[in-house]
Formats: sequence, C-alpha cells, structure tokens
Amino acid sequence: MALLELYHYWVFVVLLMIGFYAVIAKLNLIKKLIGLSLFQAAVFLLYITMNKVEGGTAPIFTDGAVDQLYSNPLPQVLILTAIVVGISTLALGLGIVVRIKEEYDTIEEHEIQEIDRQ
Amino acid sequence: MTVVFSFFLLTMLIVTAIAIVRIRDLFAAVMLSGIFSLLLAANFFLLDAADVALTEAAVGAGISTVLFLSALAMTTDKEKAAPSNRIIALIVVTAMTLALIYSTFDNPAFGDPDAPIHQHVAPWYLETTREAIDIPNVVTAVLGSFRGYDTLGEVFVVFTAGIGVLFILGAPSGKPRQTTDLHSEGLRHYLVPRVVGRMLTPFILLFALYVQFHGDYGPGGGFQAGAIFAAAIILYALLEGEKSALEAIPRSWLIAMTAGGALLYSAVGVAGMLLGGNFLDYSVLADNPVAGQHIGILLIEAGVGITVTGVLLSIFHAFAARDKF
Amino acid sequence: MSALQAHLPALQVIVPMLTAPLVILVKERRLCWAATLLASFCSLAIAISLCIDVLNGDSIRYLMGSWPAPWGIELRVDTFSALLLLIVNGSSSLALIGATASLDRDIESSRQPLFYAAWLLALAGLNGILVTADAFNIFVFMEISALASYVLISAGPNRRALPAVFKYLIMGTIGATFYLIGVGLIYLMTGTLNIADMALRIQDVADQKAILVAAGFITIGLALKAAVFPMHIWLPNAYTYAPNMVTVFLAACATKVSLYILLRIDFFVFQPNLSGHDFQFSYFLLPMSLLAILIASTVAMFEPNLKRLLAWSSVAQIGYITLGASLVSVAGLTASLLHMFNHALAKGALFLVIACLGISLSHLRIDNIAGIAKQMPWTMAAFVLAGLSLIGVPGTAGFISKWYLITATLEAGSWGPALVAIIIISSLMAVVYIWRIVEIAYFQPADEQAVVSEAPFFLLLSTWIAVALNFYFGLSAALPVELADSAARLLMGQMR
Amino acid sequence: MTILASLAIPLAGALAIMLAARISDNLRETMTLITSVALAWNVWSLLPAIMAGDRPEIILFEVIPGIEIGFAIEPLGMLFAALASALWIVNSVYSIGYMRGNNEKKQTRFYVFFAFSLAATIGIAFAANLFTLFLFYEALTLLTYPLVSHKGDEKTLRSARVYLGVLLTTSIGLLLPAIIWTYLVAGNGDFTPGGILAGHVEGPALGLLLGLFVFGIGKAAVMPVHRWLPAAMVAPTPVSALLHAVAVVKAGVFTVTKVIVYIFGIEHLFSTPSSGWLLYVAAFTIIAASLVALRQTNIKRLLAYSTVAQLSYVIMAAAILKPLAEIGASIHMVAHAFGKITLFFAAGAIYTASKKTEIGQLAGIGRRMPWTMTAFTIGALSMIGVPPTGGFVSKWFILAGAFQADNYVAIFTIITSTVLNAAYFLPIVFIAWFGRETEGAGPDHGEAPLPIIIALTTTAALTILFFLFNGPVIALEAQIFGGPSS
Amino acid sequence: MYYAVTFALIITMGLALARAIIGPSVYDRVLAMNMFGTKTVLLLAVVAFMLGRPDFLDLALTYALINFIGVLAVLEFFRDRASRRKDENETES
Repeated sequence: MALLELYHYWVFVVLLMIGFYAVIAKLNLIKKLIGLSLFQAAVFLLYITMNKVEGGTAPIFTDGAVDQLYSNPLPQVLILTAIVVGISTLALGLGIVVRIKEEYDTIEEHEIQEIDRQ
Repeated sequence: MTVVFSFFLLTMLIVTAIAIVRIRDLFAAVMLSGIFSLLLAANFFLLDAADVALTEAAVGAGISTVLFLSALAMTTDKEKAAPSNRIIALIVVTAMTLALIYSTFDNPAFGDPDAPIHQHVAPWYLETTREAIDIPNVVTAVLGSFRGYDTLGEVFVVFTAGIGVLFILGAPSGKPRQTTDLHSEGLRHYLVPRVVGRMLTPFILLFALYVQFHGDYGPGGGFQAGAIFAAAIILYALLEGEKSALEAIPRSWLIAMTAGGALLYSAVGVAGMLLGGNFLDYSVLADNPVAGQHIGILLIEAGVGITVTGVLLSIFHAFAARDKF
Repeated sequence: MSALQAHLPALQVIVPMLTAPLVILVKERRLCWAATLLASFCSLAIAISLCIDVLNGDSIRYLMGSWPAPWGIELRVDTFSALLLLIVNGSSSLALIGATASLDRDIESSRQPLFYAAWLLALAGLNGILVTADAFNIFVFMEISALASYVLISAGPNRRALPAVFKYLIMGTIGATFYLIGVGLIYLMTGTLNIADMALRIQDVADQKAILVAAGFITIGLALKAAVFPMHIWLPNAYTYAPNMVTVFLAACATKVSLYILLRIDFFVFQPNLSGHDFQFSYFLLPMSLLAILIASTVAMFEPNLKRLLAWSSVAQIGYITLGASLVSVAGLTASLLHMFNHALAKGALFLVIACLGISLSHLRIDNIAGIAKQMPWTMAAFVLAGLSLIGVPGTAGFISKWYLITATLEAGSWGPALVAIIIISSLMAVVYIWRIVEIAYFQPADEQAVVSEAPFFLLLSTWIAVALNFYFGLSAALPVELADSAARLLMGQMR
Repeated sequence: MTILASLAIPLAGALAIMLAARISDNLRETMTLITSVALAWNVWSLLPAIMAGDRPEIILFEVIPGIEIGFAIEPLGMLFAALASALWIVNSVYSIGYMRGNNEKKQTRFYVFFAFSLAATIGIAFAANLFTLFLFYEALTLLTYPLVSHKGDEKTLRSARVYLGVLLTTSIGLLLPAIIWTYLVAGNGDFTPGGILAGHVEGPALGLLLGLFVFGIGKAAVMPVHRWLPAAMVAPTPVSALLHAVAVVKAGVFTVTKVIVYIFGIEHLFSTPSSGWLLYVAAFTIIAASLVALRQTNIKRLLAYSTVAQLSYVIMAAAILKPLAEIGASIHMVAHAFGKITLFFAAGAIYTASKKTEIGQLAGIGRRMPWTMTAFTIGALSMIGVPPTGGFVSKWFILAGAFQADNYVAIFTIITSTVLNAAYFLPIVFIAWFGRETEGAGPDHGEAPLPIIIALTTTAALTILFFLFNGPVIALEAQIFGGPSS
Repeated sequence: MYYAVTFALIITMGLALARAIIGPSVYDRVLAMNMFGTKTVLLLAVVAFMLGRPDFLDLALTYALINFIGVLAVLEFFRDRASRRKDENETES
C-alpha cells in the first residue's frame, strides 16, 4: 500500500520528465508548447497530491457535519493560480508561433535556424 | 478505495502523455491533450480538489483546446520528422527521473493528516474562515481574502496575456493570406449542432452566472465562470460565425471588460486602503467585518470574471481575425 | 502623509499595476507615454522614500488584507530589496524619458498603448517580486514580469525577435516551473510559504533529502531566468532583437531580479539550515561564474553586432555578480550587490547610446558606425564615458564594484590571487571590445553618402543623465555601498 | 583653495579653448597661453608656503567609507607640479609654431586634450592618497590617447593601441591589485612620511608588492614594460615633449618615488632584503636601453630609448634608499625634463624646417639651424652629465648616495651608462656641426619658425641655469629626506 | 455498488483512450474523445455520490458543456482543414 501511495509522486515525476523531454527534444514549436503544458500539469498534480488528507473531504463546509476532516485548501488555491498562469503563457506562446509561421513559413526550429543563418 | 481508482486514472494519464509526445499528427495530439486534461481533472476531483478540477476541465479541455486548434488552423498540423538530439534528451530525462524518484521515498506518507503541511497554516484557514469570513467554501475564502493579493496578481497575469496576444497578433503580417470565408460562415448550415447549440447557449450563460455567484458555497468562482462565459460566446461564434459573435459583443467592449475587471479588483483593494485598512482589507468595507468580507469577495470575484471573459474572448478573436488575412 | 507612508510597500506595486489598464483605454500614444512616465516616476519616488526609510531603521513590513503572516501575504522591504527597487525603477524611468523617438520607429502607433501597458506590467511585476516576503507570491509576480517582457521583446522590428522571444518564453517558463516545484517541495516539508517562516520551520525537518532536491530545483530554475552561464543561451538574441528601449530597461534589471530571488531564498532558507550548503553553493556557482566571465568576454571581442556584443558582455557581467555571491562572505556579497547596481548604470547608459544610434542607423553592425563620431559627437562621447565605466576605470561606478570585488577575492584565501587574475584579464577584454568600437567610430573615415544626424534631445538627455550617474556614483558611492553592505550583512546574518 | 584652483584652471581652460576655437584660431592659442600662465602662476604661488614647511591639504569627498578623494601638497609633488606647469608654458609656445608650421589637422582637439592632460598631471602631483593618485593616473592615460593617436592613420592607430594597451594592462593588472592590497592590509592609502606598510607587510611579500607597484606603474617604463614609449613616437613632437618631459613619464617615476617614500618607507624597504631586486632591474634597464639607443637611426626613437634609460636612473636612485640618492632622484626628474624637452624641441624643429627624421640626414645641419643645434648640443650634454648642465647635478647626488650606501652596482651602472650616453649622442652632435651636407638631398631650408626657436632656447637656457641655481630645489627636497648637510 | 460502476466506467475510459490513441482516422479520434468526455461526466457523478458530496454534481454539468464545445471546435477545425486541403489539391492539379 505504501508504494501505491508513493505512486502519485512517481506519476508527477514521470509526467514532468515526459513534458521536459518534449520541450527539449522536439523541434516543432507547437509540440514544444504541448510539452510545456504537460510539464506544468505535472506540477499541478504534485501540489494537489499534497493537499489530500486521508478521510478528509473537499474543503467546503457541509451543514451539520461535526468533526469532519477537510483537505488542505491552500495548495488548491495555489494551483488555481498556477493553472491560470499556465494558460496565459500558452496563449502568448501560441500567438508568437502564429507570427513565426507568418514570417518564416515554418514552425520547425531547425528550419528557422537555417533561414536565419542565410 | 479511491487510491485504487486513482492508480488506474494515473496510469492512463501517463499512457496519454506518452502518446501525446509520440504522435506526429498535431491535431490528434491536441485532442489527446484534451483527454489528458479531463483525466487530470478527474484525478483532482478524487483528491478532494473540486475547484481545481472544475478549472482544469474548463481551461485544459475547453479553452486551451480551442486555442491550440486556432493556432493549428493558421500553421500546420503535421510535425515534420526531424533530426533531433533524442538520445541525449532521453538520457538526461531518465537520469533526472531516477534521482527524483529516489528523493520521494522520504516524503510524508500520502494523505497523512499529521504531515507538517496539514499542521501549520491549513487549520488556521479552516477556523478563521468560519469566524471571520463565514462562507462555506474555504478555497474561495483563501483565494479571495487571505491570499487575495495572489489572486490580484493572477488577474494581472491574465490581463498581461490578453494585451500580449492583442499586441503580438496586432502586428502587420509579413504577407497577405488568401481569403477563405469559411470561418465567418460557421457551422450554420449544419442543422443538428445549430439547433442544439442555439438551445444551449443561453443555458451556458446562465450556468456561468451560477458558477460566478455560487462560488462562495460550492466549487466555482470568477475565473471558472469567466472561462465558461467565454466558452459560451465561443460556441456562439462557432455556430453563427465570427461576425455575429463580434456583433453581440464588440471588440471595444472586450477591451473595456479586460481593463474594467482588473480595475474593479484593484479599486476594491484601494477602497480598503482609503477606509483605513490595509490594501485588500475587506473588513472595513462595511460596518460589520464579516459583511465587509462578503462584499469584498463578491466584488473581486466579479472583477476576476469580467477580466477573464474579456481576455479569453479577445484572444479568441485575435486568433480568428488573423486567420482571415 | 504618514498614513501614505505606511502603505508605500503596497503602493510600489499598485501604482504601475493600476496604471496599466488605464493606459490601454487611452488611444493617444503621447498621453500613454506621459501616463507611463508619470507612473514610473511615482514608483521611483516611492522606491527612494523606501530606501531612506530602510537605511534609517529596520525593515518595513506590510500585511496584505490585514491578515497576519504567515497566513496572509506579507510584504517586507529591507535594504536588499530597496537596492534592487532603486535599480528597477531608476532604469525604467530613465529609459522612458527618451523612449518616444525610438519607439515610434519600432512600433506602429495603434499598438503603442498595449506596449506601454506591458511596460508598466513588467515594472509592476519586478517591483512585486522585490517587495514580497512570500515564496508563492514571488512566482505570481515573476510570471507577470516574464509575460510582459516577452511582449516587450516581441515588439522588436526584426523578425528574428520572434524565435528569440519564443526561446526565452520556453526557458523562462521552465525556470519558473522549476521554482514552483522547489517551493512546493519546501511547502510539503514545512507547511508554510512565508520565507521567514520557512527558514524557521525548516530546522525541524529531520530528513533533508527533499529540501536538498528543492534547493536544486530553485537554484537551477532561477539560474535559468538569471541567465547564469551556461543557461544564458536565451539572452543574447533576446536582448539583440528587442526594441532598443526595451533592451535598456530589461538589460539593466530583469536578470538581476532573478538573481535577487536566488540569493534571498538561498541565504534565508537554505544556507542556515542545510549543512555544507555554502560549499555546494560555491562549487556550483564559482566555476560557472568564471567560465561566464571568460567565455562571454571572448565572444564579445569578436562579435560584429553592437547590441549582441553588449548582450554578451552582460553575460560576463552576470558572471561577476555570481562570482561575488559564490564567495559566501560579507565582502563578496557586498561586491556582488554593488555590481548589480553599477552594472545597471553602465549597461543602461550603453544601451541608451545604442538607442541613439538606432534612430538613424538601420543596421547596428560595427562597420556601420565608421566615423560616426563626427555626425553624432554627443552620442559617441557618451559611449566612451559609459564604456569607461563598464571597463572599470577609476572615477566611474564600474570601478567601485571592481574595487570591492577584488578586495573580496583577495580576502577569500588561497584562491584569491587566481580569481583576481581572472577579473583583471576580463577587464582587459572589456577594454578590447569597447575600444574596438571607439576606434572605428572616431578614426575610420565615414561613409559620405549616409545621412546621419544627432539623436533627438530627450533621448540624449536620458543618455547623459545615465552617464552622469555613472560618474556621480563613481565618485560618491556612499548610497549604493551603504545599501549593498547592509544587505550583505542581512544575508550573511541569516547564517548560523 | 589654491589646490582646487590648480585643478580647475586647466579644465576651465579646456572649455575656454573649445569655445574660443569657434571664433578664431588666434584666440584659441591665446587662450592656451593664458591658461598655461595662469596655472603656472597659481602653482608657483604655493611654493613659498611649502618651502616654509607648510603642508596644505583638502579632502574633497569620501567615495566609499575609508576611501577619499583628497589632495595634499608635499615637496615631491610640489616639485613635479611646478615643473609641469612651467614647462607647459614653453610647450604651448612651441606647439603654436609646430602645429602651424606642419599644418596639422584637428588642432582644437589637440589643445583641449593637452589642457585636460595637464589637469590630470596636477591631480597626480597633489594626490593625497593612492586612490586619488590612481584616479588621475588612469585619467592621464586616457586623456593622452587622443593626442598620441592624433594623426589617425592606420599605423598611428596601431601604435596608439600599443600605448593604451600597455599602460592600461599594467595599471589595471598590477597597480590596481597592489593598491587594493595596500588598502586591505594598511587600512588606508594615505601618503604618510615614513610609509604605512611597516608592520603590515614583511619579507618576500614586500618584494612582491614592490614588484606590482613598479611594473604596474607602466609610465615609469622599467623594462620590460617600456614598449609603449617608442610606440608613442608617432605622435606630434609637442606631444612627445608632453610624454617625455612634462607629464607622462614624469608621472610614472614620480609615482614610483612617491610610493617608495610615502607608502613603503625608505627605512622599511632598506631593512627588507627581498626588495633589493629593484635596483638590479633599474640598472639592467639603464644599460639595455642605452645599448638599444646606440643602434637607432631615427632621432625620435633614439630619444625615446634614451628616456627609458634616464627614467631608470630615477628609479635606481630611489632604489638606493639613501637620502642623498632620493634627492638625486627628484633633481634628476627636473634635469632630465629640461634636457629632454630641449632635445625633442630640437628634433621637432628639424622636422618642421626640413622634414628630416633620420640621424644620417643631419650632416651639416648645424650651419643651417645654428640655434636649434646649439640647444640640441646642450641637451645632449645634460643627458651625458657634463657640467655646466643640469644633468651633472643630479648624477652627482645619485653617485654620492650610491657611495653612501656602498652600492657598487649603482656606481658601475652610472659610469657605464655615461660612457654609452656619450657614445650615442656625441656622433650626432659631431656630424651635425662638422659633417658635410650631401648635395641636393633635401629642400633648401633655414631655421624653424620663431615660436619654436623661442621655446627651445628657453629650455636650453633652463638646462644650464639649473646647474647654477639648484639650491631651492635641494632645499625643498631636503625637507623630506634630510639635506646633504645632515 | 458504486465501486462496481466506477470500475466499469474506468474500463470504458481505457477503451476509449485506446481508440483515441490508435486512431487511425480522424473520425475515430473525434468519437473516442467525445465518448471519453461522456464517461468522465458519469465518473464524476458516481464519485460525487461515493464521496458523499452530491452537491458536486455541478461539476459534472460543466464537464458536459465543455465537452460539447470542445467537440464542436474540433469539428469546425476539421471541416476547415478538409476544405483547405481540397483547395490546395485543386490548385496543385
């Protein structure tokens, strides 16, 4: 059971590295951005994993419940913010990619470098 | 038992992630990342993070899918096979993975109520919310009041992204594109989506308002509401065409909303300052501190909602307008 | 007045931040410029006022929403942040004075309101990082400033700005996310986000494996954003293809703020609590600093593009800053912080000169400026003087930091003389790359056909203010030295 | 106040020259003369007080805690300032003739930077501590760069690059660390009689520090950091005069002497064997530079190497570490200044009149240019050290010091180099007066323009007068070292 | 009872995911994505009851809406692409 509980952290690590791999190894700019959002999603998972309290429930009070354990609200707040930051970055990144496509007619990193070298 | 469910969901998450990275069809990759978001959101839900689950679904599966698709429409949807430093990247990544996994063995056990993280600040939030703010949703209380400054920052992040995309895509294009009028037409000629969509749009708008104002009591709040509201308008644009959507809410309104929401939020903060409290102190907004907190949270959530709607729609229109060059 | 005084830390962020939405509602670009300038100057005034306050007494604290720390978000201004606040707001104000001519050249007037809004947001973001005492709040404001600076850089007139800014975006986001992971891990072990509280509670953590990993993530993430060698690869192109005025603003302060976070978290949280961390810190940073100094200076000596030449020189100068910090001593940190200030002055002035040149030259390659000193005497004179400050000639600001850096390295023990040798070698390299430009501008025959005229008045004015500051702080360095020294003691005082 | 005025006059003068140049060339040159006279008047007016034992000082401001910009006048600095300011007048007169006679371009820039250089020189002379000294030392390097590179063609630029490169490299690379080291161990860098290093730096470290100082002060041109001096020969002759006689190299040896006297302290150095190497290096430089000078065919290059040798006289004299020798060092600074400026003026006069630069071309020129060659002869005799010239006086004192210290290396060096000096100067004098002019070798020419003649006659006269009336100088310097009587 | 239903849903989700990954045609993927979304909505509903928080059914509602919009956006894009491809082919031939 202990291993099963660590599984959440491992998934965080594996997702993080899948995303990281995509960002550094892929040359297509959109693929890089997809990788970047996977990378960030992994961090969301890390924080949300922390917030869980065994036997607890979502930190929204229910009427009449006494001695109810609640999960930690703070990581949730942080991740709400982080998700918004993530989508903002993504939107900006995509805007830049669209402009790159217009200017260079390609969104492959090595081809752009090729064009710039000329 | 939920741990076992999580196990399956998490495994699916990894499978999806690998598939996303490996697949060369970007269109498929975007669809898969929509699925990824849904899975992630389901996981969040299992981990008691209802608000986050709601947001992740609205953002990951909804907004970012639409954004990716708009970008793909203007660029390309096939990733070229290219020489890459794959082996080195794989080695680096594998090494880091092993190191990180090794370090996790000392983490506090998953869900242990005695872990330091649950002992220090969290209980205080739960208690103080009951006394000083008196709304059931602690997440909203923390978001709106205890860490309202973070949320202000968050609104300005969205605001920055909004003006950023407007700025970048407002640049004169390198070359004129051929005009295809398909977009402006929308899906109007397809009967089923059109009828269903028309029926649904008002309900979605209504639901967005519900999410906005029910945020104190259940999962939801300004950001989620803004995203849903924007999604409704985007749906309208998909069905009736860009032009009609812009007629419904013109661009100048969107800019005004973008700025207005951010200003509303800041104004609440400044009001706290003027009334003798600190910045973002809502207690001074009314005679009764608790009532003041209620007013403050209501107003700032409205500010968040307005800005998010404005920004997301501006971004959507900026992408769509670029396409028709 | 005293009521306002208490709110200054909050106002430092709010003033520029609130002006941003107002600016995009204004259509007239000169009005936008005026509003931006006004907000920037207000912010500078606040920074100066805060500076005076912290020099006279203890650090200033402010509770956001009146919630007590560590539950609510606390703002805290001490000498360390005050020093950086001066740099950030000063360089923004200085750049804005003369910005219009240069910006009208690079950006269409319809887009200028958005540009100024992004400028204000970048300023607000940087200020926000500097005044907060909360680790997560730093992340939020880091992202505001990062997103805003992507927008600013993407405004560059050359299309190569786009791939450059994309690379910056990717690396910047990776850096920020690494930072977020690090903060998450510390939060997991301590349960708090307030930096001071973290430092306190981290002592009770029995097993430090997770903390060590967190330290690794935070250090690497912030090093990425601060362009510490070899994570600098985004910097030269981003600075080269950004609009000239943006380069003035960002080159003077953006990377330094990332270094600020790095030093603040490292010295407040890790150094006192991780055994042997000062060694790890030194051994990580020292070789990188030396490589940065030597390699980047070498590249700068052979670089034909003026802006990129200065960008490479920035990479080398960041090396000086991290070199001072890696000594982990009061003297070293003083030198490091002082160099942040002085390098901002010198590099700001140099990039302002570049902006002056950019008004009438479309290509900023070194052979385009042959003989230009005749047509633009004021501009090139400013270049020579600012260049002297970068080299570190006595009487200039650059010399003061070099003096402190050498003093600190001499005190560092057996390594000292070797480090001094490297500092000196790279100073001489700076002589080479600055003098190469001076010689061509002054002694090569000019291209007779080219119609070149002196830069507009306001741009020259801000350039010469920057040059004058270089000399003022070179001859009367009490203010920055006092701030840097007090900040260094503050940082070292955390170590037990 | 007078101290600050001495600094301000050349600066204001530079500004005035710049403005006057817009009106007319004559006004510009009048301004130069007025400025130089005003400066000399001002500096010389300080002399009586210093002779009386007064030591005025002023702290301008504190740069960083413990490091101040301040000025203080002591005999050594007074001598240097008085010398430089007086020679500037003569040099200005000469410049007018030379610059006009050769139709040089960008004359305004020349006069402006000349004035700036003088300001820096005065700053060096009056500096109260190492930091201030270093500040003006670097300023002097940078301000003379536009003068050295005056011609602006590729060859000149290359030489100017060597000039700047060597001086900056040595000063940043060696002098700066030495200064910082001093501040670090002694807590300050104030010039204090008796030195400040005693008790702080001992043994081999002292020798190392001395090395950093001596080679760091590249302007003193101790081998092997003398390379900049021959390279700087590309400059116009008035600039060469500035470099060799008025300011630059004098600033170098002045700084070395000052550091030895006021930072190390003669006693402290004398008691530390590891600092003895300086004497040998100086002696080597004297002999080697003289040998190189023997093989030169270009007049100005020959003079440059001669300067290298003569400078090391000063260094060697200072390194003997005896009061008499120290006085000899300071007197030699003056004597060499008078002699060398005369020689350069003469070389410049020959160039202006006949465009001749090589020794071989000089045959018989004494008959066409009697004034010039007379002055040249006097200068050469002073270099060799023949009475009745100033050079004799200084050599006398240095020899006396060497005997006092029983330093046979120094005695041997002085004798050998006197022979060598004679070997490379006398042939020139000989062929100029007695050689036969080759037919049609050059244009028909007479004497150089009048301002040039006035200038070089004045300096030649000074060379001789200094032999007769050197009492005040010795009295002045005796204040620090204890005079010959004591 | 809830557990059994949940397991069944997860298995269905797995199958849908497999189809989405394998493809091969776009229609397969669109259908799979739609189905996956539907199953997530169901899963959420069931889990909400299982955790004793039926008030979270709102969430499921949001998911359903988002899923609908997402599928429409994909279809719109797909139609756009198809017609663009057709244009390109025509101009080429």
